[in-house]
Amino acid sequence: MRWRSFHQSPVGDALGAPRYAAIVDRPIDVAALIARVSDDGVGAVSVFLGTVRDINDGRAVTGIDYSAYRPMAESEMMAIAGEVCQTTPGLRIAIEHRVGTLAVSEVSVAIATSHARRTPALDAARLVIEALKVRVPIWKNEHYVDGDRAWVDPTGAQGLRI
Amino acid sequence: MRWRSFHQSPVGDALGAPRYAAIVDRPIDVAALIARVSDDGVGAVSVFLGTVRDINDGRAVTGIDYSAYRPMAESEMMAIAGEVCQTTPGLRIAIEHRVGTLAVSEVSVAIATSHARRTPALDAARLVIEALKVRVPIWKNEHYVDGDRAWVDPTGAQGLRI
Amino acid sequence: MCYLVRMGIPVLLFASYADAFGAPQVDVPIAAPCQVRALVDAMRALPGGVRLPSSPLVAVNRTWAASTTTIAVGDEVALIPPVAGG
Amino acid sequence: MCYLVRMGIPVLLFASYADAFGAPQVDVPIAAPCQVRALVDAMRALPGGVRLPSSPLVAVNRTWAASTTTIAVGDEVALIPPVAGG
Repeated sequence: MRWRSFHQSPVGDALGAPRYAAIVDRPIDVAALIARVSDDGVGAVSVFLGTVRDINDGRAVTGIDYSAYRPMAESEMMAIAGEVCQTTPGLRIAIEHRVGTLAVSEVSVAIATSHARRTPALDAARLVIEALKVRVPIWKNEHYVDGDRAWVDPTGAQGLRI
Repeated sequence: MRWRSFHQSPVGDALGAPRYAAIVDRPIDVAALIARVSDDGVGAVSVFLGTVRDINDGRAVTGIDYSAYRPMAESEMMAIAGEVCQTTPGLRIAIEHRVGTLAVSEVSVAIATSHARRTPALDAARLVIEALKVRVPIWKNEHYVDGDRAWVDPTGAQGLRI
Repeated sequence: MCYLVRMGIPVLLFASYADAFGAPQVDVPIAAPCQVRALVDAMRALPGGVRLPSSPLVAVNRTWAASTTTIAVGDEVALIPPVAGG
Repeated sequence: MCYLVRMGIPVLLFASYADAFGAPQVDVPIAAPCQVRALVDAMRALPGGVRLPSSPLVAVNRTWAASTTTIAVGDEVALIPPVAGG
């Protein structure tokens, strides 16, 4: 039996980097998230939005139910923000992930990063979304046009045995 | 005498990729720009914002006057959008750059890119801002706390002889 | 008075795992302290447990755990299906 | 009636170059057609022209031009200071 191990980071580290992470059950306010990373010293803001698409793996999707192990999802997102903040001084990071039933084109996740310079801001947004997708306990149940529903398993190999 | 040459691209190419570029003299509406790249087939949106920072090269900045060679700036931004769209089918790109006097923390440029998948969207936003900074005819005149003003020359070597 | 004595380790279930076990939580008949791998093995004997993959992810106190992590009495334990956020 | 006969090539100026020449546009005393490099050399003789860098960027009809690009009568010509957008 093989087990995956995950790098653990101090959530309440001494760095004091401005960071925020939350699971929300209402539409994400992107402007408010951007405001969380704004500052007079900021010269670049990078925002990543994940949205529900109408087609996945060739099947027509009508919506997605997102669910989360909420307290762990929030602490993992804060940990990711903390780890990424430690890569470059001056980074600010804010993350919100929505749960509940989302329609096509609705925003499921929003990540806002900022820095005095553009490269750290751009790099940080990418690092956060890549980490979020592998280590934050959030799941999606896709609804298809034909009425079928399925849990999405990006790993392919680790899902339930039929 | 050395001359720089720039890759030219067809602005009105046959690709028909959804792209938009404009110089504006009012605050940039980021939500409206995001809406321009939204679509039911979109799974990822990347947004880059440039903002006026309070310190540049160690000097306290109170604001920046942005000016542009407007028709060429717009056609160059459209050309950049077209070239980046050609790197990956399905990309959508919208760009606005503001001109006029901006205060600290105001948004000077906004780039929104989208795609079914996150990596093309993230890559595209970075490609656009990097290209914009080297080939779109826009200038900034920084205002400093001490009352001084200066044209910003990122190239260092190509500015006016004193 | 009536005392409900919990005879095992409560384990939180989510998404496809909650579907497999038919509940958002199961009490696994094993005594704490024990290792994560022993808990998972005990879960395989429960109704629905045969559907678990060979190496399900486990969190203890909201932190990713290894197979050798020790579960103490009172720990919050969760079995984590493949994540799909974003 | 009065005709204003323009005796050269009008060149648009921006930012620091407009400051150097003291105007947003100058008429450069050279006849079209001519090459971009000849236009720039002619501009060095104008008031403020000595402040131009060794290889200023030039756009012809809103497109980046090379030193050997030919400027025709009626072309829109602009001298482009180091750009600083973003």
